[in-house]
Amino acid sequence: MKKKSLTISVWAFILIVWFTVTNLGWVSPILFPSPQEVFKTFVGIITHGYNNIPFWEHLGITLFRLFSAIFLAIITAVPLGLASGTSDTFNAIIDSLIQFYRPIPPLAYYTILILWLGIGETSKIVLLYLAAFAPIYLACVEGVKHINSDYILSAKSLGANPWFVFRWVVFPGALPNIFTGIRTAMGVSFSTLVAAEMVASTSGIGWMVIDASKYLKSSVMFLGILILGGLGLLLDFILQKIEQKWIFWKGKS
Amino acid sequence: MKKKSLTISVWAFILIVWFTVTNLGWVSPILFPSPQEVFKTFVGIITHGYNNIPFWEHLGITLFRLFSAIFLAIITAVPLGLASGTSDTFNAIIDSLIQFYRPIPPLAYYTILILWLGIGETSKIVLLYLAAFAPIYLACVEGVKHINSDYILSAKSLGANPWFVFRWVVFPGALPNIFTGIRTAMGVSFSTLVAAEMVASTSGIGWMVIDASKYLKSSVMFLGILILGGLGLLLDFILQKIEQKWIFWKGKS
Amino acid sequence: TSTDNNSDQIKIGILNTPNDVAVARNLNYFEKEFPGKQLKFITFDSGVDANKALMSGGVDFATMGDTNGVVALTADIPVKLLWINEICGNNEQLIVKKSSNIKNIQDLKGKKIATPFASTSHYSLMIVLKKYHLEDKVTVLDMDTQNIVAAWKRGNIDAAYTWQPTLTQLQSDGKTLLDSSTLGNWGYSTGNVTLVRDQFLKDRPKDVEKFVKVLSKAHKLRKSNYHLAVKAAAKQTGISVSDADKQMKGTDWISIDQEYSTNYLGNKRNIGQFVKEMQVAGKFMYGQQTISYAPGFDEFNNFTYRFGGDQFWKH
Amino acid sequence: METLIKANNLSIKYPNTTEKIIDKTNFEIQDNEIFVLVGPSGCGKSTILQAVAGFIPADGELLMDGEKITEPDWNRGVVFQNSSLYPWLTVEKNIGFGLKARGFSKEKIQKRVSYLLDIIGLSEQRNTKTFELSGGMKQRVAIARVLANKSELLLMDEPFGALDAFTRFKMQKLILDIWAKEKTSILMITHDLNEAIRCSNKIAVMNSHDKKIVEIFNNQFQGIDAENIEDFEIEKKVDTFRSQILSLINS
Amino acid sequence: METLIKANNLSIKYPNTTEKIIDKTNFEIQDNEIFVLVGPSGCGKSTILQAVAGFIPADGELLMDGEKITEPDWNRGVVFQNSSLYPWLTVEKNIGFGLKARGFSKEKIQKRVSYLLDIIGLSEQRNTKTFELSGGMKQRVAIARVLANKSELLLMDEPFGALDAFTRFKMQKLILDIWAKEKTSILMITHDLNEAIRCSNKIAVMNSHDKKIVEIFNNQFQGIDAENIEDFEIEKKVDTFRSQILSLINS
Ligand SMILES: Nc1ncnc2c1ncn2[C@@H]1O[C@H](COP(=O)(O)OP(=O)(O)OP(=O)(O)O)[C@@H](O)[C@H]1O
Ligand SMILES: Nc1ncnc2c1ncn2[C@@H]1O[C@H](COP(=O)(O)OP(=O)(O)OP(=O)(O)O)[C@@H](O)[C@H]1O
Ligand SMILES: [Mg+2]
Ligand SMILES: [Mg+2]
Repeated sequence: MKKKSLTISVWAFILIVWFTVTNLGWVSPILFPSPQEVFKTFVGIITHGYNNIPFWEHLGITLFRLFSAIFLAIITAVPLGLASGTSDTFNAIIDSLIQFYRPIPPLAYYTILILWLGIGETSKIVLLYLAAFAPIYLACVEGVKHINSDYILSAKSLGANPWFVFRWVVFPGALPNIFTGIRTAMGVSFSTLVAAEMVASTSGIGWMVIDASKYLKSSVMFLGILILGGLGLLLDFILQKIEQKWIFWKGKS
Repeated sequence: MKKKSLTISVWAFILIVWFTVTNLGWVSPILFPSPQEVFKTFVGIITHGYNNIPFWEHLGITLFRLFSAIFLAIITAVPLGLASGTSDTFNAIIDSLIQFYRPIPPLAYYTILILWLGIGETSKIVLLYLAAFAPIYLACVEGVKHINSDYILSAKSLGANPWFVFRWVVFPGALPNIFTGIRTAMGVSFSTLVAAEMVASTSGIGWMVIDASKYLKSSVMFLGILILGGLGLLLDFILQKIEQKWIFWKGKS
Repeated sequence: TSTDNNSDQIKIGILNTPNDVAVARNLNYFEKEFPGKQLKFITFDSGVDANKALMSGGVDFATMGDTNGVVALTADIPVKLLWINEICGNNEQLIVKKSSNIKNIQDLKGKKIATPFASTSHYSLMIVLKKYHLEDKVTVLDMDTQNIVAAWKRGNIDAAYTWQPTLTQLQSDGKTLLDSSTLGNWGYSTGNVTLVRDQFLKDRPKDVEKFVKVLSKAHKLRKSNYHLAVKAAAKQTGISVSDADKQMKGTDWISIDQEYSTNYLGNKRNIGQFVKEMQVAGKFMYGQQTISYAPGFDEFNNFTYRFGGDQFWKH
Repeated sequence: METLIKANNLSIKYPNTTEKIIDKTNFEIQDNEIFVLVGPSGCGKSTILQAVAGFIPADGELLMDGEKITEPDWNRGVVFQNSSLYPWLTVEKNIGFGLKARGFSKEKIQKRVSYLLDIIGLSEQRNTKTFELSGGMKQRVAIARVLANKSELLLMDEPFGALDAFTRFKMQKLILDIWAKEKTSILMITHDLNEAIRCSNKIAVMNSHDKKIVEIFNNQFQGIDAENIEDFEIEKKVDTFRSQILSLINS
Repeated sequence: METLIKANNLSIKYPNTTEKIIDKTNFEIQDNEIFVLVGPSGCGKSTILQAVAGFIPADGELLMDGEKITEPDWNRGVVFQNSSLYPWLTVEKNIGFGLKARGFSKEKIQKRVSYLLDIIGLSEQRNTKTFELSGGMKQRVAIARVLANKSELLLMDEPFGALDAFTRFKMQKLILDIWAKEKTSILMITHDLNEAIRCSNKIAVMNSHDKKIVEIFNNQFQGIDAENIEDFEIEKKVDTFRSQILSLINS
C-alpha cells in the first residue's frame, strides 16, 4: 500500500532528522537527547529497572490503577447512565451534578481527594475513576435517548414487560454508545495518569516521567513519553478490537 | 416544570447537608469548609483579590491562556484536518503523528515544553494548544470523511471545480463536526488548565487553586473548584448557543 | 529559547523563604544597586522548576538547594555556582510521629518516610538511611511539603524529612530524630545556593558582582542587626516575625570572605570544602541512579564561580 | 363474523401539540378481515394505526374485543415500514422474541419459530444476523416475529414501502397466503392502490382535510394482480373501482 | 435526430471488486429523448447511470456528442433519489449553485433562478431553508438545480422513489412539462413500470443475470396515465406492452 509506505517514510524521516540533529550536536542533549541515548536508557530500564523497581512493576502498577478506575467507572456509570437515560426523575436528580463536576480539571480537586482519602492507592484510583466516570455516564444517557423508538414499541407490542424491554432492547441498543463511552473514558483517564502518579508515588510510568523531570533526565522523559504514547495507542487498539467483536451490529440496523 | 424543580431541590438538599455537617462540626474544616466560609472567601477575593492580584485579573489571564490556545488550535487544526480528510497522501503524512501524541498525558511532556519554550506564557499556551489540537483535527477528518458523497458528486456534475467543491460543499458539510470538535477541544483544554498554571505562575484561577492547596486553604480550594466548574459549564453553554445559531442545519439534511 | 540580551532587565528566580534574597528585597538593596534596571522576581516552589527556567533562559539567577545545583551540573545546564545563600541546620529535620514509637533511627525499619524528592532533605535522608543500612527497609515517599502535612495529619506516614515552615506544622505531635547540622558534621553539608547563567556572566560580569554584593550586604546585616534582618525577611515572605526567627536560626549565613574561601566555594587556587561535599553528593546521587553520572572534582571546579571574587569581595 | 376492533367517534391528538389529527372517525374491523387504509401523505393513517396499537392515547371509543385499548399488547402485533428487527439478535431470536418475553418454554419457541421460518422461506437463514438480510427478507422476518405470538390482529404501516416493485409483489402474495393459513385479522396502510386492491377485504379511504375515514369500500377483487388482468370485463370493473377511490382521496 | 449518448460494448466494474457488474452492453440516447431504464433491484441500473455521469470509470466505448466521458461535467446534470440539496444554502442558492460554480454573473443567476422557481411553483420558497421543504418540494428544487445549467442531458436515479403515490403523479407531469419547454434529454431509472410508460420515449429493460440491457422498446404511450385509461382499446395495448416488459424483467 502506498499510504502505509508513506507513513513509514515520514517516521523514518523524523528518526533520521532526530538522529542527525542530535548527533551533530546542533541541539543540547537535555533539550533533545539522541535516539541512541533514549534507546540505551530503554535497555537500561528494561534490564535494571528504574529507581530499583523493575520496569514491569512500574508498568503493572500503572495499568492496575488505570484498569481499577475504568472497571469501577463501568460498574457504576453504566447503571446510573442507563437509569438517567430511562427515567426523567432520576435524570433530574443526578444529571446536573455530573454536568457540573465534569469540566473541572482533575488537578483542581486532587488535593482535596488526598485530604479525604489519603495518599495511598485510593486517592489515585478515585482521581482516575472520576475522570472516567463522566464519559461513560454521558454515553449511556445518549445511548438510551437515541434508541430507535420503534425498537421499544415493537418489544412492547410483542408482549415484553418493562424489565424485559430494558434487558433485551434498551441495554443492547445502548451498547454501541456505551462502548464508545468506555473508549473515551480510557482516553481521559489515561491522560490523567501522570497527574495521579505525581503525588506520593514511587512507582508507575507516570511517576517515572515526573521523577525524571525533577532530575532533568531528558532521555528518561523522552522514553516515558514514547512509552505512554505507545501504551495509549495499544490500549485503544485493544478496545477497538473488542468492540468489533462484541458489538458486531454497530452502525448496522 | 417538575423536572427543573426536582433538580433545584437536589442542589438545595446538598447545600443543606453541607451546611449542617460543617456547622455542627462533624467534619474538620480543612477537609470540608462550611458554605459560609467559602462564601466569605469568595467575597474577600472578589473585593481584595488573591495574592494582591484582583480576581478579574486572575480570571482574565486564565481565559486569555485558554482562548489563545483554542484560537491557535482552530486556525491550525482546521486546515490540517480538512486537508487530511481530503487527501490520502496528506493523511498518510500527518495522521499517525497526531494519533501518536494524542493519548500522551499533557503533564508528561510539560517539562519538555518548559525546557524548550521557557517558563513564560508560551509554554502554558502551547500545552493547552496541544490538548486542544487533536480533538479539532480529528473532528475535521471525521467531518470530511462522513460527508454525503452525493453532495460532492452533485457539485462536480453541476460544474464545480475542486476549490469550489471544497469551499461550498466540503467545508460547510464538515462544519457541524468541526464545531463539535471545538467544543470537545474546549473541554480538554479546560481540564489541562490547572496543570498549565502549576509551574512558575503567580496568577490565574488554576494557579489560585494550586497555591491554596499548598497552604491547605480549603475554602479557597473549594471556591476555586466551584468557579472552575461554573466557568466550564458557562463556556460550553456559550459554544452551544453559537453552534445553534451558526450551524443551523446540524442534524438536518 | 529566549536568550534576550535586554541589558536593562534582570530576572531572578527565588524561593519563598526568609533568606538573604528576601531581606535584600525588602530593604530595597537590589533597587539601590541596580538603579533604573528592571528587576523581575519569579518564585519557584523548588529547584526543580528553577532549573527548567535556567535551562530555557527564563531567569538569569536562581536560588535552589545544592542538590539541585548538582542536577544542573550533570544536566549540563550552562550555569555557574555563584553563592551559598545559607547552610542548612535545624531548619531541616528528620521528624517522626510521637505516636509511632520510634525512639531512634534504627526504629525507622518498616516505616513510611516522606520527603520532597530531589531536595536537600531528600539527600540528607538518604545519607542517614545509608549510614544506618536502612535503605531497603523503609518506604520513602515523594511528596510536596503541603502533601506531607496532609499525609501526616491523616496518619499516612510515620516520619518526614522536610524543612520550615512545614516542620512547625508537624512539631505539635512530632519528635525530631536529627537535623541537617548533624549531617554537616558528618561531612554531608547541604545548603541553598544561587546559580547564574553562563551567558549572563559573560555578557554582564559587573552585574554579577553587584548581585553578590547585594546578598553579601544582607549577610552583613544579619550579623550586625539580626532583629532588623528577621523583620525584613518576615515582611517579605508574609510570615510572622517569630516564624521567620525560628527558620533563620536554623540556618547559617556565611560572610563573603568565608564564601570564597577553602571552607566553602574556594578561592582562585583551591577548591572549597562545600564544593567537595557537593561532589560527594553527586557521587551518592549517581549511586542512587537519580543522576546520569557522577561529576568529578574538575567538573565542580569549572562549575564554581570563584576566581572573579578576589577583586570585589572586600567592599 | 364478529367485530374485533370498534372505533366510535375516535379523536386523536399528539401530546405535544394542540391540533387534532383525527377528528371523530368511525370504523370497524371484523374477525379474519384485511382492512386497508389509504389516503394522501400526512392525512393521519399512521396516527390511527398507532392509536389502535396502543402507542398513543385516543379520545372517544376505541375497543378491541369490547375492551378499551390503553397500551401495547401482544395481541396486536405491529410491522413497521423499516422492519425494526433487533440487529443484536439472530433471525431465530428475533422471531422468538415475543414468545420468550411471554415466558414460553424453549421447546415451544423452537417449534413455532421453525414453522414460521418454513412459511417465510428462510429456514436456511435461521442463525443469520439480521443486517445481512435483504430488505424483503427483513420484512418477512418482521412479519414472522409478529405472527409468532398468534395475535388476533396484525398492524402493518406501509410494510412494503421500502421494497422494489418486484419484491413487493411477492410479499403481497406471502401476506395473503399467511392470512389464509393463520386466520388472523390485518389492519394495513399502503399508498399503493393496486396493493390495496390485491390484498384487502375492505378499503378505508381518507383525504387530506376531513381528518377522518370518509368511506369504507368492500373490495371484491382480493387476490387479483391489478396491473395484469387478463379478463377485460374484470379489468374494467377494477379500473372503475380504482378511479372511485382516487377521486375520494383527492377530494 | 442526433445521437447524444452512445454506449458500445460498455463494461463496468467497481474499483474495489473484481466482478463485472455490466458486461458489454449497447445503447444510444438521442437528442431530446426520455430514455427510461427498468429492471430488478441490483441488476446494475444505477451503475450504468453513474458511468454516464462520469462518476465511475467504464471499459468499452461511452461517448457523449462523440467525446469520451471521463469525469463529471455540468453538461450532464444528476438528480439523486434523495435530493442531496445543500442544507446550508437556501432554495435560491441551491438552484444557482451550478451557475455560480461556472462563474456566471449575479444578475444572470438571479434571472435564471427566478424563471425556474416559477416553473417548479416554488417562487414563495425562494429564501426557505431546504430542510423545511417537503419531500416533493425538495425533489423539485433538485430538478431545478440541474435545469439551471441548461445541460444537454439530465440523469435521474429513481427521482421519485421516496415520494408517495400522489405526489409522484404530479412530479411525472412536471417532468414532462419541463422536458417539453426546455428541450433536454433525460436518462431516468425507475422501478415503477407505469412511471416508465407515462414518461419515456424509450424503455430499456435489464434482467437480473444478463448484466446488460436486453431490449429497448419504443414507447408510444408517453403522457398516458397508465393506471386510469378511459379508452379500452388503448388500455389493452398498454397492458400487453407492460406484460411484455415484465416478462423480460423476470426472464
Ligand atoms: N409525533 C408527532 N407529533 C406531532 N404531530 C405528529 C406526530 N406524528 C405525526 N404528526 C402529524 O400528524 C399528521 C398525520 O401524520 P401521519 O404520520 O399519521 O400521516 P400519514 O397519513 O401516516 O402520512 P404518510 O403517508 O406520509 O405516512 C401530520 O400532519 C403530522 O405532521
Ligand atoms: N460502490 C459499489 N462497490 C461495489 N459494488 C457495488 C457498488 N455499488 C453497487 N454495487 C453492486 O453492483 C450491483 C448493481 O448495483 P446497482 O446499484 O447498480 O443496482 P440497481 O439496479 O441500481 O438496483 P436498485 O434498483 O436496488 O437501485 C449490485 O450487485 C451491487 O451489489
Ligand atoms: Mg404514515
Ligand atoms: Mg439503483
